[in-house]
Amino acid sequence: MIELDRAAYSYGGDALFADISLNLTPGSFHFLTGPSGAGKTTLLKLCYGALQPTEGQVRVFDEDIGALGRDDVALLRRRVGVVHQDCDFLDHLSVADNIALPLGVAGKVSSGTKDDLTELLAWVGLTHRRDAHPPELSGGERQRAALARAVIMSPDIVIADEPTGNVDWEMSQRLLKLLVELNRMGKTVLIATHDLSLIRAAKAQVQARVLRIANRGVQLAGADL
Amino acid sequence: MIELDRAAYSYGGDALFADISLNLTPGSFHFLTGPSGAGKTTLLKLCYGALQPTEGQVRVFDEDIGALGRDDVALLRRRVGVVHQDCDFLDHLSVADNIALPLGVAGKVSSGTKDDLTELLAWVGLTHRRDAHPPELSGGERQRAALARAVIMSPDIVIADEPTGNVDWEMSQRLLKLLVELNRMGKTVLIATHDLSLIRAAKAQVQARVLRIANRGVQLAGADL
Amino acid sequence: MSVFSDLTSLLRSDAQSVQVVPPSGFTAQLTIFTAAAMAFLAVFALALSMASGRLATTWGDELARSSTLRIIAPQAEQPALTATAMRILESTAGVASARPLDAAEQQALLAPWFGTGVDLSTLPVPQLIEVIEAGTGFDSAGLRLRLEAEVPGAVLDDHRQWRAPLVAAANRLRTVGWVSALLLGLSVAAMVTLAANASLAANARVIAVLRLVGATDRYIAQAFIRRFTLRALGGAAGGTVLGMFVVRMLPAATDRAGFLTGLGFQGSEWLVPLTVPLLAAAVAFVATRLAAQRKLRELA
Amino acid sequence: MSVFSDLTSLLRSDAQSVQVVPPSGFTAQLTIFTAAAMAFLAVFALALSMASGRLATTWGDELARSSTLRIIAPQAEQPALTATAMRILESTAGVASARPLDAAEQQALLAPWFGTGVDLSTLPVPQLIEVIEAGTGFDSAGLRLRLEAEVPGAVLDDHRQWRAPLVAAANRLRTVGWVSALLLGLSVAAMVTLAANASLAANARVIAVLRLVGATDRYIAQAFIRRFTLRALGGAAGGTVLGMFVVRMLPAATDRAGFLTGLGFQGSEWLVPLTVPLLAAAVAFVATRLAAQRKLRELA
Ligand SMILES: Nc1ncnc2c1ncn2[C@@H]1O[C@H](COP(=O)(O)OP(=O)(O)OP(=O)(O)O)[C@@H](O)[C@H]1O
Ligand SMILES: Nc1ncnc2c1ncn2[C@@H]1O[C@H](COP(=O)(O)OP(=O)(O)OP(=O)(O)O)[C@@H](O)[C@H]1O
Ligand SMILES: [Mg+2]
Ligand SMILES: [Mg+2]
Repeated sequence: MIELDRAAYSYGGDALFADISLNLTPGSFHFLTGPSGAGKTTLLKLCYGALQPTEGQVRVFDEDIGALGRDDVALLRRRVGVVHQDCDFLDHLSVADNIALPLGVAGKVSSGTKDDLTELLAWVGLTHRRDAHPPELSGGERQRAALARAVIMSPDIVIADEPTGNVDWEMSQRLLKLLVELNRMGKTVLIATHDLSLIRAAKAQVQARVLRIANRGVQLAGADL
Repeated sequence: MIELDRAAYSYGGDALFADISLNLTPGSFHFLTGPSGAGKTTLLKLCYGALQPTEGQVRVFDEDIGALGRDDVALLRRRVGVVHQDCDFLDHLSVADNIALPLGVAGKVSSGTKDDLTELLAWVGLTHRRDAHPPELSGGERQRAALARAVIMSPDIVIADEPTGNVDWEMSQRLLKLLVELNRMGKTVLIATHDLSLIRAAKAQVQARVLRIANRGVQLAGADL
Repeated sequence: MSVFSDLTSLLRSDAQSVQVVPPSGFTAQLTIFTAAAMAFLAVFALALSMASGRLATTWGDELARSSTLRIIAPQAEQPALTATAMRILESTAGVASARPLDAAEQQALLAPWFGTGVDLSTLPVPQLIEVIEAGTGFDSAGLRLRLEAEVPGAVLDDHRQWRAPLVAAANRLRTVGWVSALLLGLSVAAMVTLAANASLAANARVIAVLRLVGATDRYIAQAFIRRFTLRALGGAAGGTVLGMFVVRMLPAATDRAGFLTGLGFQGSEWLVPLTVPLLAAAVAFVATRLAAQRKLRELA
Repeated sequence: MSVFSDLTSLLRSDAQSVQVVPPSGFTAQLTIFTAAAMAFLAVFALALSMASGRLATTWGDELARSSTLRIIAPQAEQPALTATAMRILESTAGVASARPLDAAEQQALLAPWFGTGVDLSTLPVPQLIEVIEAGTGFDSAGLRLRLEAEVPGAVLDDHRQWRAPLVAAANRLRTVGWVSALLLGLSVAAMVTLAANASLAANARVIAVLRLVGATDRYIAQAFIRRFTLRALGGAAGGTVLGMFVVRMLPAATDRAGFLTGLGFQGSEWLVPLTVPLLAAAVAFVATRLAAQRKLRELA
């Protein structure tokens, strides 16, 4: 599903990481950890085509990210749900409209949309905030809305960057359950987080692998987690 | 230092919380917890004059927040260091300039500024990023820069909203140490967080009290934390 | 993205795509105001052009093309000299026609001097011949030489030397009018481009969000193009209507103060300013489209 | 925040306060372009005003105030009638002076008709009297009645009825010029206000950050005021210089095509357009200041 082939990335100076080869198979569940500033967000951006590797190759759905035009990237994004670390929304639209935005952009608004949306809002606990505008949300509410937006298109891949950084333990368990459920439906899930307890909780529910980014490379973290 | 006197706040509809009376004495260390959307950020905003209570009174430095003009609020802010949940910066200035901004705004740039800044950058581990621009920072780096900006004026009160939501365990311990040190110097510290392990770690170092916001009120959390 | 599909989507009311860009109050007002102001001025520039054009045509046709030949001689000799002069004029290249004025016409011309009751035949009044030039005109120096030889006392009063600079000035004024209208069009293009760029730059975050959820460049550009085109159309329509109204209110041309008060449109000329809003919209469409394409490439 | 302290801080180069607002490329270009375009047009409007003003003055003074009295009578009777007419004119209220033209002047006027070689004394040429009116002018109907009784054959040719509408038209044109200049000033104010508001709105996040770290309204407003004032000054200066250059390039006034080509400044009039940039800067200062105060209150 997502393959990195000797990929490297540099923001101009030294390479942040180099020579990374990875293969995330369809239906797999991965965590990405590492200290702040190690390059977790950067690696995720490579995986959904927001950045292109400075060396090597990244393939998503068997397509070389580096060879795609802007319109192709747009089409790829419709199959990849992304939760950004700083969850950005269209501030002039309601929460519900923001969550439904990927459907609108893809021209896929259908009769079932409203029900799906209602169910999803309940899942992330935002039913009472559906008509609010994003600037009126609390930090945790924004993260939940971003997750809802990422999954509404039922994408093949879900990529989330610190999706539980601002929510309490209970809520993080609930969000994890949503991601686990998506994984059970066959979606590929990739989550960057520094929350070790979240990883432990996940491991109890699915076969999750933990990738650790450090020293310009990625290692598979052992069973110690 | 900060007194809430039967304060209530509502964003138009039902009151988020009501009838809250609190007194944070000078030199005290407080945590504020509660589920996502309970009103932690809102309560903090009352404490630094970004919002005014819809009922009751909030006094900071013995001044009624509701009675202050805009210029008075500006002067008050210079004595209160704030870390916002969504750390905003001036994107066209360097990290170092952003951290030094409160000094510039207050017209307090002096010969010692540069040394202070260098020391502070080292503390939050951003020495190598000092000339970067905020959009080039990672999520955790932004939080650290925001904390540095909040404390550079050596304010009497430090208020931080989820200052460790995006950093790993090691870094959160380091940031906590900075806050504890400031508290030992006599500063009043108030931190909103959902990270219970951070609270536990703090309790080992200082006499910290934990306030829990739930059911439209604030309770002192027991020794179970 | 093809121009054609951009144009068609402009006409469809594609509410969804337009909604995703936040309504930007001030850039909107700025664009509308600019378009209105420019259209208002353009209407005046056009009125100036057309009035000057009419003036140039009038002077060019009626006056610049006519000259007067005066035959100053005792009454008795006049008929013979007039006949000779007519013969010479008829054989001169560039003279369309020549005609001796009759007594009544001459009397009318002299009335301010001698009143209407004077018998002209008692005065040594010269015979006047009206000469109308054709095509490129005649060679007045050559004509003068020939007349001098055969018709003593003939004075060729070549109005052209008086009128030519006036006609030239009117033509220049017409050019000034058209150039102004062109400059105003360019101003609209420049301002809409700048406003569209400002709007695109201000909405960089919005564009990033839209990209994140899989929006194509065309989808994003559409909203901006549609907006700025409609704003330019609306603003320019308002400005044009106002301009036409004010031009209409100007005092009508009279014989006496013809030029100064004749600033306006006549008959079908009133249709010309109506093209201003359409041109403004077209300019805005192209300007926004280019700006959006460039900016979206830049933000990629 | 007092106007005075805003003005002084405008002159100090307060680098720090200006830096904190990000350089906003397109709004800047838009403001500069607008100021330049408006200043350019304002220079033309002023040139139009001044030229029309000169024209109105010229016509008003020399022509509208003079009339001609023609005494049509046999040569022998003319001196007596002329003397009577002069007596009547001298006793008429509103007549400043009256003067019979001498033979040479009359001959010059008639030369186009009879050539220069004719002895006027052989012709029944009328005696002409030039009448210059004073103050509010004389009552031409009353004068005509009195002349009719005492000087048969006297014809009063009142130029005023020909010139008055021209003078009125010139005055109207001058008004159009001034009103245009005023409208352009208002446009600058409107556009700078809109641009400043757009800039303030686009920088809402910046303002929020500055407030968070303790910036006062004055500190924040300063950066915006300074920027927009300097942009308006710079843009208007450019537009004015260009406008003056173009006006200078227009063909100079000639006797023949006087009005049409006389669009321009003369002597000290050249100083007037130089005030345009200063006025634009002043307008921008006030507009930005008001916009900033309002917006900062709104964002509080
Ligand atoms: N646009 C950019 N230009 C230059 N450097 C950048 C840019 N974005 C990120 N960086 C730098 O690259 C490094 C890795 O950033 P990244 O955001 O990938 O870290 P991260 O692992 O996600 O950290 P965190 O846990 O704090 O979010 C950081 O040091 C960051 O400052
Ligand atoms: N400007 C606003 N207008 C309306 N409602 C708001 C506004 N800001 C916040 N709220 C609502 O008030 C409630 C409390 O928000 P607040 O940000 O204080 O929560 P919080 O305790 O900080 O949550 P979190 O842990 O998720 O950050 C939330 O339900 C939020 O949606
Ligand atoms: Mg990150
Ligand atoms: Mg919060």
